[in-house]
Amino acid sequence: MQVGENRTTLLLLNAAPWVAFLAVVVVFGVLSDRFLTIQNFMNILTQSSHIAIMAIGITFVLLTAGIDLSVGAIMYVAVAVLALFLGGIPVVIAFPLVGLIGVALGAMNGYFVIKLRGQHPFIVTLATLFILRGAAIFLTDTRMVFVEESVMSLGRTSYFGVPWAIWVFAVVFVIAWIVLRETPFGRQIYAVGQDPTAAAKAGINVPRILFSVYCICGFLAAVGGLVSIAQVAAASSTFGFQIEFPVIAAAVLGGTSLFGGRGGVVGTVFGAVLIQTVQSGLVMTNATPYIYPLVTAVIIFLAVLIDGLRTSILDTLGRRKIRVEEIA
Amino acid sequence: MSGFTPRITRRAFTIGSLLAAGTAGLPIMVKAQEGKTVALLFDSLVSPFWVTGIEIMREEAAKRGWETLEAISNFDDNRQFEQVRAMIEREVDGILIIQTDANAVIPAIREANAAGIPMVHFNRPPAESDAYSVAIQADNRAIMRETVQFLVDEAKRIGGTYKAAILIGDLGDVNAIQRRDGFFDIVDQNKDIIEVVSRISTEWNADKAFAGLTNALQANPDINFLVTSSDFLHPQIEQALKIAGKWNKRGEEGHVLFAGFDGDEGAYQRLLDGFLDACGVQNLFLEVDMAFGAFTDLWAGEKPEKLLLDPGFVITQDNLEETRDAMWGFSVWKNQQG
Amino acid sequence: MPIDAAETPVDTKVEIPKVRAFRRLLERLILSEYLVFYITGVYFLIVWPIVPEIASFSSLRNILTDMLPLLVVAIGQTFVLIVAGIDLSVTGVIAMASVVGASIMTSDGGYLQGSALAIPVGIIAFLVVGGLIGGFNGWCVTRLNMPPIIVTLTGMMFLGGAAIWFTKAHSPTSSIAGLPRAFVAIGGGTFAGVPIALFVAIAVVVVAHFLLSQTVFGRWLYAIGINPKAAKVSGVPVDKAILWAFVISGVCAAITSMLLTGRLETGTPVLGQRILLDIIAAVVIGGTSLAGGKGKIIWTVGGVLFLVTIDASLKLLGSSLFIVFAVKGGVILLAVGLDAMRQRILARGSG
Amino acid sequence: MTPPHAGGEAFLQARELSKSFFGVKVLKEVGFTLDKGEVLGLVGENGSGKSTAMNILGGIHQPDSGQMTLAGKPYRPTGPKDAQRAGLAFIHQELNLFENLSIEENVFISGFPKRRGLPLINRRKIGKETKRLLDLVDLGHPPGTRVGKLSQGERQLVEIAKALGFDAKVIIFDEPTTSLSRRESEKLFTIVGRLKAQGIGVIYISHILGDVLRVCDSVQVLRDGAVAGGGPRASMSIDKIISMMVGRKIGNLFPPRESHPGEVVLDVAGLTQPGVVKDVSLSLRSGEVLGVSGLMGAGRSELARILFGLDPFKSGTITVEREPLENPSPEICMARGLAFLTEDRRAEGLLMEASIRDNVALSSLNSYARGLSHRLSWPKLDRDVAEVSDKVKVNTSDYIRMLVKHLSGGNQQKVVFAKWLLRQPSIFILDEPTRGIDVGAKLEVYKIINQLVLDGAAILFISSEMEELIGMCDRIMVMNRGEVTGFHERGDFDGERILETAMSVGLREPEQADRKER
Repeated sequence: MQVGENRTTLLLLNAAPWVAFLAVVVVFGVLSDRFLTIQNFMNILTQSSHIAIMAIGITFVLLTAGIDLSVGAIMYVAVAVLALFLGGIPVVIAFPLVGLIGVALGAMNGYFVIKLRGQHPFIVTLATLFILRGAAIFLTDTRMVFVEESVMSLGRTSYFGVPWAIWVFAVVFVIAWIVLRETPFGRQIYAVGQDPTAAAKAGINVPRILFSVYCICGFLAAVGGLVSIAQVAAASSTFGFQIEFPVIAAAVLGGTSLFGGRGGVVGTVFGAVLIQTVQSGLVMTNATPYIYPLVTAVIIFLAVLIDGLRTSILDTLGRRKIRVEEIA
Repeated sequence: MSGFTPRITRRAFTIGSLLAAGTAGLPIMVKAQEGKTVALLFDSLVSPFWVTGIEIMREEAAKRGWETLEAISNFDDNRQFEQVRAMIEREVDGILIIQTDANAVIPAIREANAAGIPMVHFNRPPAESDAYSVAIQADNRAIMRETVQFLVDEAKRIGGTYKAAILIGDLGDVNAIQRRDGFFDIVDQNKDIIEVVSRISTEWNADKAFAGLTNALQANPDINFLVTSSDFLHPQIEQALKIAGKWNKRGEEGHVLFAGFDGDEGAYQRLLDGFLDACGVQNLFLEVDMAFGAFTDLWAGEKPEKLLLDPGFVITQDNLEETRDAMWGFSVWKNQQG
Repeated sequence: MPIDAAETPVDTKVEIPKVRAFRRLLERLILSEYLVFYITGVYFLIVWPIVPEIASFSSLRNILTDMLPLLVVAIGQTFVLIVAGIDLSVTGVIAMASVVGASIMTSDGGYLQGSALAIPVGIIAFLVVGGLIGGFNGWCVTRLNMPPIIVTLTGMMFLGGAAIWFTKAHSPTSSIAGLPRAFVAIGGGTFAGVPIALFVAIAVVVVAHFLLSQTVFGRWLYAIGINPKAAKVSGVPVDKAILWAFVISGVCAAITSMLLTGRLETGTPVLGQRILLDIIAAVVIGGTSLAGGKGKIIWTVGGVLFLVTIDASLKLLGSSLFIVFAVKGGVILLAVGLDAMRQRILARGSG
Repeated sequence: MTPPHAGGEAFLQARELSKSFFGVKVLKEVGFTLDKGEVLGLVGENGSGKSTAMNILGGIHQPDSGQMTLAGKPYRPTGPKDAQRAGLAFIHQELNLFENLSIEENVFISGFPKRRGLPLINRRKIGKETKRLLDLVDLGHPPGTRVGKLSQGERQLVEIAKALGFDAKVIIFDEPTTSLSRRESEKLFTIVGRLKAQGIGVIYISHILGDVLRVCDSVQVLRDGAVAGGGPRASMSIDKIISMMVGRKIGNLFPPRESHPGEVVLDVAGLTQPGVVKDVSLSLRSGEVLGVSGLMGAGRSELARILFGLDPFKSGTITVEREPLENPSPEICMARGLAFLTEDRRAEGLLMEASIRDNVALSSLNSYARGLSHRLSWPKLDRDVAEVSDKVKVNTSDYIRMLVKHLSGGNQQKVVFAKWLLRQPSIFILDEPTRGIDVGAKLEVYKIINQLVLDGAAILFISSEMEELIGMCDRIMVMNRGEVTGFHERGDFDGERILETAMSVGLREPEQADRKER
């Protein structure tokens, strides 16, 4: 009987994000007649694209039960380098270089995470977060940096009526989806997250997988920086500051577990869009801007609460199942 | 735009690296020379106003044979308090400070008073208190009034009704509040033709300004009267207006009446190109001069007023040629042009 | 060992004991509880010739007073880390307590403006805000089984925003000034030439040290940090103890908030927003483990001393912000690395 | 000592394998042989050396001495992968599957075939191959099904399919049916028969003797790390196997004790928690040792946890010294005089990273606290800790600095005893108190228990070792599938009958098994 109740609760908890999304759309739709327009939807997608891209990166890390707090700092370093050193270089060369910087910084995280195993990635990436912010401030001297017109024009470009940022977002999403679902690497990430010991027994090179996911996360943080800077044109010393919160929130909201092994990029994208939808709705309904962080914090809190309940119910269900049959 | 961006980047970097190298060696240089030493305590260098400000200060100090020590607090009040104490510790002759919070700076002033070291607030006055220091500030409200008045006159000249938006700064910053008030002083007198449809709170954050303006344009696509409380937000405004298809020159179809504040090099460029109609200019040269003058007075034992105002001026499409030499952004722009 | 012997030529035989002795000394140093004090001492001696001012009386006094607010909040953090938790919401507590406390005491329209009760009620408000938030964190962790990192992370975000909001509702500016003189003295005043904050901090250190080393509660915390399951089976009230650890952390953050608010004579919602890394770093550098079960107040005192000494030297050197950031990040990595090294040496020793 | 097929060139041969852990010899010159298409049953009590022998075979441990040959060639695996390459699959009781992945992904996780020229998984190929393997084990699920959705028995079949996937020549099953329903077990037996027909050698480890006799061609019995006997199925019977398992030396190890049971101190009536225990009733007297026997998963440890307030129960009553025990929690239970020695010393019994003193003192701290601040009185505490530790003979003098993790298993267990003794409880629940400790330490533990009983304590003694129960207990309660299936009085002890009651699954067809499975 109790098992049945738990299953229903689980179903509800699983559906919670979707129900929340629907509620948000309906509420803001009623409050603002401009909210439910294609243009606004496009706007929400564009504005959430850099968060979504970075959240996809962090999804890889979370799937291995890790965390990366340094994404905002990587984003800032990448953009600072683009603005300060790659000024005259055509975008087709400059962007890959920036991506490479992201990979390199991610590799640094990965190296420390592997080398200092037993220490939570949380503290490791907290340290690199500050080192990299320091590096970015060194490069920019806390000044605002500007990017080339050629970069900014990308922020205004649309292909087939769809803004450039959404295209980038879509490409990243599709590739990430394929990598996680259809490549040996992707499936091994899930295996490592579920049970690293068992994964090692199955012959998976666990350190290599860990290293790779931090590289991917670093790369996508840099890409997120590019998408963001192409829109806002200039980066001040607060660029990417504390962006790790909405980024992690998006992934967790989308059902990716902080304990590894569960989740995926579809949910992450959904989470990112949900957060931006709420923000956009708050703007449209003229809510005071000081309420934004409060709303975001509450959303993350609820997401984690739901994740925790879901995990513990899954545990009970699993345990009970074994027990029932053991006895039967 | 594309003409000068690479240059400013390279220049910024050179200065940055020189600064970084320089600060490391500074303490030793200070020892080597006699003369006055002044501490420059900034809370950040986020906008060109501050960057140019610190550069003018360095030049001016060098001219007077003073040494400078610099520190940036990154918006941390407690850190700035500790920096003040460290500077007192280093026995500087004067402290120029740009604080983040008008109230939280008071204890620092008291410490300086107790140590007998003059303190001058640059561009942001402290809250009222019994502690003594001198503040230099632009007459924000008056300058903003004059600037918006020009824009309103333009609107009347062209005719029709207007939907207005203003980008407001951090509400904790007196300057931001004064500029906002200056804006409303004028538009409220002209409610018949101007309706304020959007007040965008930027908290002096470029990303927030961009997102806010984009959303405002989304909600009110017919905005055609725009004022920003600081010129450092121009790149974001340009980008947002371009996306909305509203970045047009004066006289062109769909031009948005547009005014700025500060008077930086980007503002000059946009005035020149005809995108910007008017700009309220803080007279940075004058302000630095006033600040350093205050130090000299204080050292001489005089007691200047607690608040000294920079009257500023407005540069418009009508007086561009005559007034531009007094605009600090123009001299930066000129240097960039080579 | 046998490999060493085989590869080392015979004539350097004399060298080996020396090298070994050096290595053993190094290992003993790394394993020492008070490593951070030695490092601080060495660092101080290195910096001294470069900036002689650092050894002046007033500079040392500055180091001492600068470290007090950080020390108090770091002590609270030590309790949470010992039970294998973490409390990131402390910066939020500092901000929130600051504006709530100030809103009661301020002479510009405070709730108890001018009343004799203003200061006592204000101080209680600080502590209640800290205790309640800590209690909520602890409740989420023990009852809702949420990971401490996320609970307190969202707490930090929420409180940061809420503090600004609260300020807007109570003040036309971005902060709340006009605090009573007697209160301000807690942060900036002196008694018999000694900063009052020092008395407060010493009281916190003594009580915390006593709690951890002399009481049943302290034993419980360590037991929970080492093995919560075994602690539970042994009759330790695990949930209750964890809850109290978070409450202590919240209250300590509130005391820090009092010191800072008094110091700046202003209740401001951005107070302490940028010292989170310093707090965690100070505790971890001292030797308290993030994995739980290990930590001492004296270690945290050492960690804070080290961090503030570095900070003071960087300030006197006129270093730019980036150096401060990079050095602190590097110091945290160093601490984490040292801890990893300790584990390795110990594992080797026992194996 | 003589393998069943001595002298012949069997497919897999092991000779005189020995292995010690921390100085304790757990395997003493054990040998066996396995032919192609043969099913060898391996039985013995816990600690008899079965798992060690199989871990050596599977490459997890290396033997101290002895040889193995596989297909005529020397076989000395250095790790699990090595054993797997040689054609040996080990299906552990705890399955090595990733619940979050699909069946096909689990089968190929170590090496996915890729699509030509692309880094993508060749889904069609792994799907087809997995389907083929699943057909071999009669599992009807599509290859893309998530393993998390499968029942325990189905997961086991996936493990077998995985083994077949890499052409295993020998498959070792470790307690494969403990977590299976009857129907699933039946299916497993069919599959084992099929493997046999394909010429695959199977080693089948189980407690359930009925199953062993049913599927195995020959049986080998281990006791105390040595071969106690064995032979072809035809020559074996359950009685015979049990007597080999239990041995003939009961009594030698167990110090004699007079028994004078007193008042009932713990009374349990109708204790039920769905899926865990059902309608358990028992009464325990002071000065009495009540043994609890049963297979793994019979609900013994679960019962102990409920009694100590660690797990919830739905209905029934617990009465301690005539007062009902309501809403039990460890703290309340301890206050009422209960003590609980857990089954897993490392995970739940001790603070491995703490000193002996900290461990011993942990449960009694409150009685050494003074005043409002609960300040500890260290000198008194240290004195009492030393006294009680000496009493149980913990072999060290430095109680304050010695970390528990550096102690031997036996000493660690004594520390746990000392921890509880310091509280002077009247009721002890001991869950496998001698697991994993050597014979000498066992004897000392028995002495401690006897002393406790003489002092009037009541003891609930859970053990998987029949000898121990028979040697130590006044009564033995047998549990099976969460229910009490019988009580045996001391004069009436018969190891074989007790085992029969405990293992009834293997002997009788339980009526409700299939009903419950739904």
